[in-house]
Amino acid sequence: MPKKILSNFSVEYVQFLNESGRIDPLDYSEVSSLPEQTFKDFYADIVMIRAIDEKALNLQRTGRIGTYASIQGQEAIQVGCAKALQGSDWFFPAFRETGLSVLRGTPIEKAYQYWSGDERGNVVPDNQHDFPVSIPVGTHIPHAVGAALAVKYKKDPIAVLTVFGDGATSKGDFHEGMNFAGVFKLPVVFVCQNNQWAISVPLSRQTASASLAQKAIAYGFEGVQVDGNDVLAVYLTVKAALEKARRGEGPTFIEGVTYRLKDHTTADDAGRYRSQEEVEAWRKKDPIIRLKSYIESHFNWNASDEEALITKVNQQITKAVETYESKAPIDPLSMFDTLFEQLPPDLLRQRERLSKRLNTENEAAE
Amino acid sequence: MPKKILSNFSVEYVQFLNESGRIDPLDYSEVSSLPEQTFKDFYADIVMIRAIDEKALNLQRTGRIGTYASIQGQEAIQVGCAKALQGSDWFFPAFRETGLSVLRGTPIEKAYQYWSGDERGNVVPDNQHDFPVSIPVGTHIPHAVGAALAVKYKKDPIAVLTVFGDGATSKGDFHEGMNFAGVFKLPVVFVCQNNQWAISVPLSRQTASASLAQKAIAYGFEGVQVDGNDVLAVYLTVKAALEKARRGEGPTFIEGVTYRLKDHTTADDAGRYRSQEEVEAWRKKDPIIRLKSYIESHFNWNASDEEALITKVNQQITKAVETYESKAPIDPLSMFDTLFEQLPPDLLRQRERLSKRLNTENEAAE
Amino acid sequence: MSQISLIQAVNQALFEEMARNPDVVLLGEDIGVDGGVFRATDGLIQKFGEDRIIDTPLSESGIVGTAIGMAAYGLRPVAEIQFMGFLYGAMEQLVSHAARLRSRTRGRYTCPLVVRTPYGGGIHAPELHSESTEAFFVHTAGLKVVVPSTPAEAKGLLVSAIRDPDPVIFLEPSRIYRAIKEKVPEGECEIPLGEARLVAEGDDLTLITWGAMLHPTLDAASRISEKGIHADIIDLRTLSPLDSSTIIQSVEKTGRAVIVHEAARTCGLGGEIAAQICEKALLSLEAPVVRVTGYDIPVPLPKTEAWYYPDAEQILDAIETVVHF
Amino acid sequence: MSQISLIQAVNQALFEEMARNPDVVLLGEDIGVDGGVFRATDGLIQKFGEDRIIDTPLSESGIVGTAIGMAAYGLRPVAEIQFMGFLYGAMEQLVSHAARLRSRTRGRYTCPLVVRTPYGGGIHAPELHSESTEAFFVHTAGLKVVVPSTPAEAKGLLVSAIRDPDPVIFLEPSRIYRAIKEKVPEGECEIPLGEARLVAEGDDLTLITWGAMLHPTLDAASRISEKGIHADIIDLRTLSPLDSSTIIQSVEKTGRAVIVHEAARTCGLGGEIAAQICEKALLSLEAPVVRVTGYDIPVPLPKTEAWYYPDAEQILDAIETVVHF
Ligand SMILES: Cc1ncc(C[n+]2csc(CCOP(=O)(O)OP(=O)(O)O)c2C)c(N)n1
Ligand SMILES: Cc1ncc(C[n+]2csc(CCOP(=O)(O)OP(=O)(O)O)c2C)c(N)n1
Ligand SMILES: [Mg+2]
Ligand SMILES: [Mg+2]
Repeated sequence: MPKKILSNFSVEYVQFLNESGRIDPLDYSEVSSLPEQTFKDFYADIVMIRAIDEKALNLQRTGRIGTYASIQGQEAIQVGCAKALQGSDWFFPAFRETGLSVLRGTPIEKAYQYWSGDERGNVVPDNQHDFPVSIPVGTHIPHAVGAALAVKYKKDPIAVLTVFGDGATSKGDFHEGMNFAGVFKLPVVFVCQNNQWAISVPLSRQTASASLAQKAIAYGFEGVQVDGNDVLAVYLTVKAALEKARRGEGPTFIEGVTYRLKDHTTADDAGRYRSQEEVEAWRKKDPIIRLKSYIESHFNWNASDEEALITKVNQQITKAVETYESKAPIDPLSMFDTLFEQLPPDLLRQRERLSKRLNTENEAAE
Repeated sequence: MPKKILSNFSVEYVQFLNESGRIDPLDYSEVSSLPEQTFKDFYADIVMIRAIDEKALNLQRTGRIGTYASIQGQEAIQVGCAKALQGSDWFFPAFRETGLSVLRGTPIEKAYQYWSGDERGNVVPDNQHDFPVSIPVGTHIPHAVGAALAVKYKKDPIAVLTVFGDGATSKGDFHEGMNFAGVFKLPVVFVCQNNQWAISVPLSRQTASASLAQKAIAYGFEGVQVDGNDVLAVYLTVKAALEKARRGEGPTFIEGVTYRLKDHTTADDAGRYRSQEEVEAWRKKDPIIRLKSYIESHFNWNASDEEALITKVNQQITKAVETYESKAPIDPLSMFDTLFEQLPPDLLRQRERLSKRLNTENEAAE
Repeated sequence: MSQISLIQAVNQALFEEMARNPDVVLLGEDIGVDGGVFRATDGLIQKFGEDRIIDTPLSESGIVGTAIGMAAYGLRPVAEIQFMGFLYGAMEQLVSHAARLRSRTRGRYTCPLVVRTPYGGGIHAPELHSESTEAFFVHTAGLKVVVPSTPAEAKGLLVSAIRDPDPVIFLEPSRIYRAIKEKVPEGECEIPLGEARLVAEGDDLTLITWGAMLHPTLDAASRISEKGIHADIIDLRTLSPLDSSTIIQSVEKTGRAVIVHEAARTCGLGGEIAAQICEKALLSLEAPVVRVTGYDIPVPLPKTEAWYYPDAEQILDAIETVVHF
Repeated sequence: MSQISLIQAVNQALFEEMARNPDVVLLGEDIGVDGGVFRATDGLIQKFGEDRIIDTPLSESGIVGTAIGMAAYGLRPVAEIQFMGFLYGAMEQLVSHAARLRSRTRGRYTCPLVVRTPYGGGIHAPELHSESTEAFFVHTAGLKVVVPSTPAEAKGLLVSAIRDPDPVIFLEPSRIYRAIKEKVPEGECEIPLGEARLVAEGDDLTLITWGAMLHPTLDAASRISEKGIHADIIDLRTLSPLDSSTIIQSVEKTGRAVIVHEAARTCGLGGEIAAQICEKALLSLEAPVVRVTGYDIPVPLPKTEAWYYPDAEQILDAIETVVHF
């Protein structure tokens, strides 16, 4: 057939810090220009969000919070994104971004409160421009795109970042959002935490494409794959993409290759659908191990540094748990109070009815 | 940054018969092995569906059918697909495939009946495995994919073809359908009639991607662009894709580059949003002109051949219009009859109510 | 103050609100140079430019989802969905997000979004261009649902919808886009959401309806009034939140009610209204509440669609039934 | 015949129908090796293989749209949507296609499809895992809607749903997936769709409910019976088509009715039922029909969700109200 090549595309892969905690070659200017403290901060953040997660799993086991989605194994993406973002940027998470949200400013106790099934955990501080957890997979992506459209319209000097999983790339809203971003050349960065699984569905059942990054080709903008367990690759790639967005040069799609080390949520049993060997292989690629090894060998990070860090982190978390547990129980009546700016008459009557029900049951309880 | 190339992709373009009706070079085996009669059949079909369309526009203007979507300019894709399909294959159209449907076996009068607003026009003959017109853009794509899944499950020796417009590629269902087809490696061929416009929205507002064909990269299967006004390119590419599908080698996405020469529908006024120059430029690429020029120069197609063809076509259409216009009016009561296999009691009562209403109005009319 | 049609009133409301507030931004399919398939946005792109009149890809979930993000960021997006039958593609965005953003975040984020869409049948259009599934949205807590019935109503209600701090589904009865012309004030003319309109007063029965169905209802009412039977006629205008008290007060007075809507009967809004009447005004009722509605089948294609909708004749029948019960 | 739970009954129905008919094919997220997040499909992939138990991408519209194509081609697909809150993404496929394929083609194509989904709250799950928006589907002409209330009911109704020649939305009350065990016949046990079940008989009032709400209703009924008040208890089982005649006959006998559902009140199915009672049995009514329902707000998160749903206490209150009217 008389075929001619219409266009060529290539998809790139970025990795600085490999599985052994080494950077080869060693002279990337982006890395060498980073101060020692940055590495240590990255490490401290990774350790902290791992610990927040461990504590959440513990709170769940002991019945003090509800169903919880662990982030273990995916800390590098979350720290890399958090560090790359500026405070004035907007962030739209899925539901497995607890670490990222905390690093953005959400108090740890709020995170626990949310996972305990208390709406108050969804209220981010006023100066933090982050959306709450979005449960229906992929459906928050157009929100980020819409915010980016508003940013462009208002000519605000910021960018928007949204994070989602590999499963989300199958949803229509991923497609419609990505497409809008391309058409309107919006200041938005899409970060996919490709952790290989959507509950029990492996990536191979999610898509036949060799990478998720290549999906950006469909939308006419750049897609890049990074080692999602390499905090440097994530940080530098996301940072560059955010800067590009702020310069008005349009969207970027970043696939971070990573792995969910724990069950999907505490309601799941990953042993039903994946092998222990697979998990073990990925444990070796743990983002903590390689970053620790790097700072040990480059910056003399030692056992007492580690201990000091752990102590500090534990204190913070202990305090957060105390704060969380000392919160007054949520007032059931408040379920009515933010439906609309003004509650219409019929709803006021329904609220009244609940109020009576609460009084009766309180009296009965006394 | 330490980037390495993860993968490379290229998208191909196929054209045999160019705008001047020439094939350069002349010795493609696919073309030279086609008998003369095939070219003449292609031409006869193109001429016929153009005439069917002209008549439809005329019927609409004279109030004998309702809103109608013209296919003019897009005949080559429709003939190419129709000829490539086998009778046992299944076909899922959008709404601008009147020509293709007729070539598949739908009586011309049925097409007019459908566009007159009569559900009976949606009933394809029993041995024709075609879905009816699908109005919500892009939403029929998963149906084709589902049929292909069933084909694969039943190991039937057939393939499925679905056709849609450039606008449809923006819909979530396009994405979800394409993705399923890739994941399950289904025997389905996606043909996009890229006619440059979705009502008043130009392609550049529909997507930022340089071609629609490249969207297939997102789903891990082949996408190819063809000159949609070159019936040979369409026919040979679609045929190869259908054969590949029947061999169990999975889906193909084919973008046919073409142009809608008329208004979006008879309810539209394209003069509001596109220039006469643009239309004129595309008129020169009309699929009829180039195919006629080819058979004139290669097979001595002459004025009397042309006249004989036109006469035959006109006779067919005249007969179809007569048949269409002689149909008894549709019975309003029948609107109830195929909701379910068995109408439940409440609906029987509603049907009874309509029946009374009809009787009363009939009496009043007498 | 000239006589204008409903579609012109919509256009005027959009124009004035855009001129008043730079945060009002429109998005949808074909709303730009084409001015919308019904011309609701005619001339607006020339006036406000393509940053504020945004032609989008063919992507209903994308349109509504994007509008949610815009609204949360601080804009006042007005999205056009080309026909109500294509709103189903945006259902998840509406139900799971637009309706919940405020309550999900306890007021931290809000969603001052309007989704406009032509609705209802009678325009001889293809399938899915004649839907009236307002009940889906009325049943969705957190959404407001508004349906105008005349040009002046359309303008006043759309202005209020755009200024409303919460998401509003604004359903425009396409059948009467051009059927009626009336004088519509230029400038300020907000009609508060949540308040029904008593179109006519009478002691013998209550007619409750909205949108295009108001007109055959008025027809039937005027014909029955020749027999000395006079109706309160309530044009709901806002379907959610429902102005129950206007309905109940009227039925307490008249003792009889007929509800008219073109939507399918089962689980339509008429059922809710009848239920509320029977809950709150049972002792006043002198006859069963009668619903005149579309059938529980998809709206048929143009050749037979006229048989699907209630007309004045059927409304008259219903009136006779409740009056002579 | 052993005692099994509702989820086991679902599993058994799927198993038996798959064994009986090779055209029955399941698709959905995590239904394969994982056996479904509630284990509805546990063990099926081992028995029937991955050609018949199809784990799909995360794609609700894709799942339903694909199932429609499979059904039209001649299979009997049973799609699982992981939670009802994710069915909204498939709304367009359901409303615009599944419900209409038969009527659109005047019977040339049919859509014998079942969409199963866990529904309702009370399982302490995250947002959108507790929806009960059955009214959306009841309002959609062309769909059947079925809700079982016990294990045996679940099995018999699911078998019928799979054998039904038309699309069925099969809503499984997740709260009672494991709460009740009962003896369920192995093998044939079809329960016809469209017929309500009279669970108990009494002359004093009619209690109408379905799904998980049957159980607090039974509770309330047994408590009130101690006061000598006895109720007809109707478990609707099929919400669409509605078995109106069973409802009306009962209310004609008792003169009083309480409807219980956990869905939001406005435009819920309770409104339709109350309206029908008032239309068809007004003269028998000795008290207003009372609806005990969820509120018109999104279902709250686990900490307060218990306050959202009707419980036996509230049903009792409603019974007292109608009985002592
Ligand atoms: C629209 C939708 N469908 C189904 C679910 C149920 N569900 C919750 S998480 C999940 C898998 C998500 O996979 P992925 O996007 O890869 O994110 P991950 O859990 O791996 O972080 C599913 C199916 C949901 N929440 N939303
Ligand atoms: C989901 C949906 N949204 C909007 C419409 C209204 N509409 C009908 S055709 C059309 C444009 C379709 O463009 P394209 O897919 O390129 O097909 P073409 O008309 O060019 O053949 C639109 C917006 C529709 N039918 N369905
Ligand atoms: Mg994942
Ligand atoms: Mg087009």
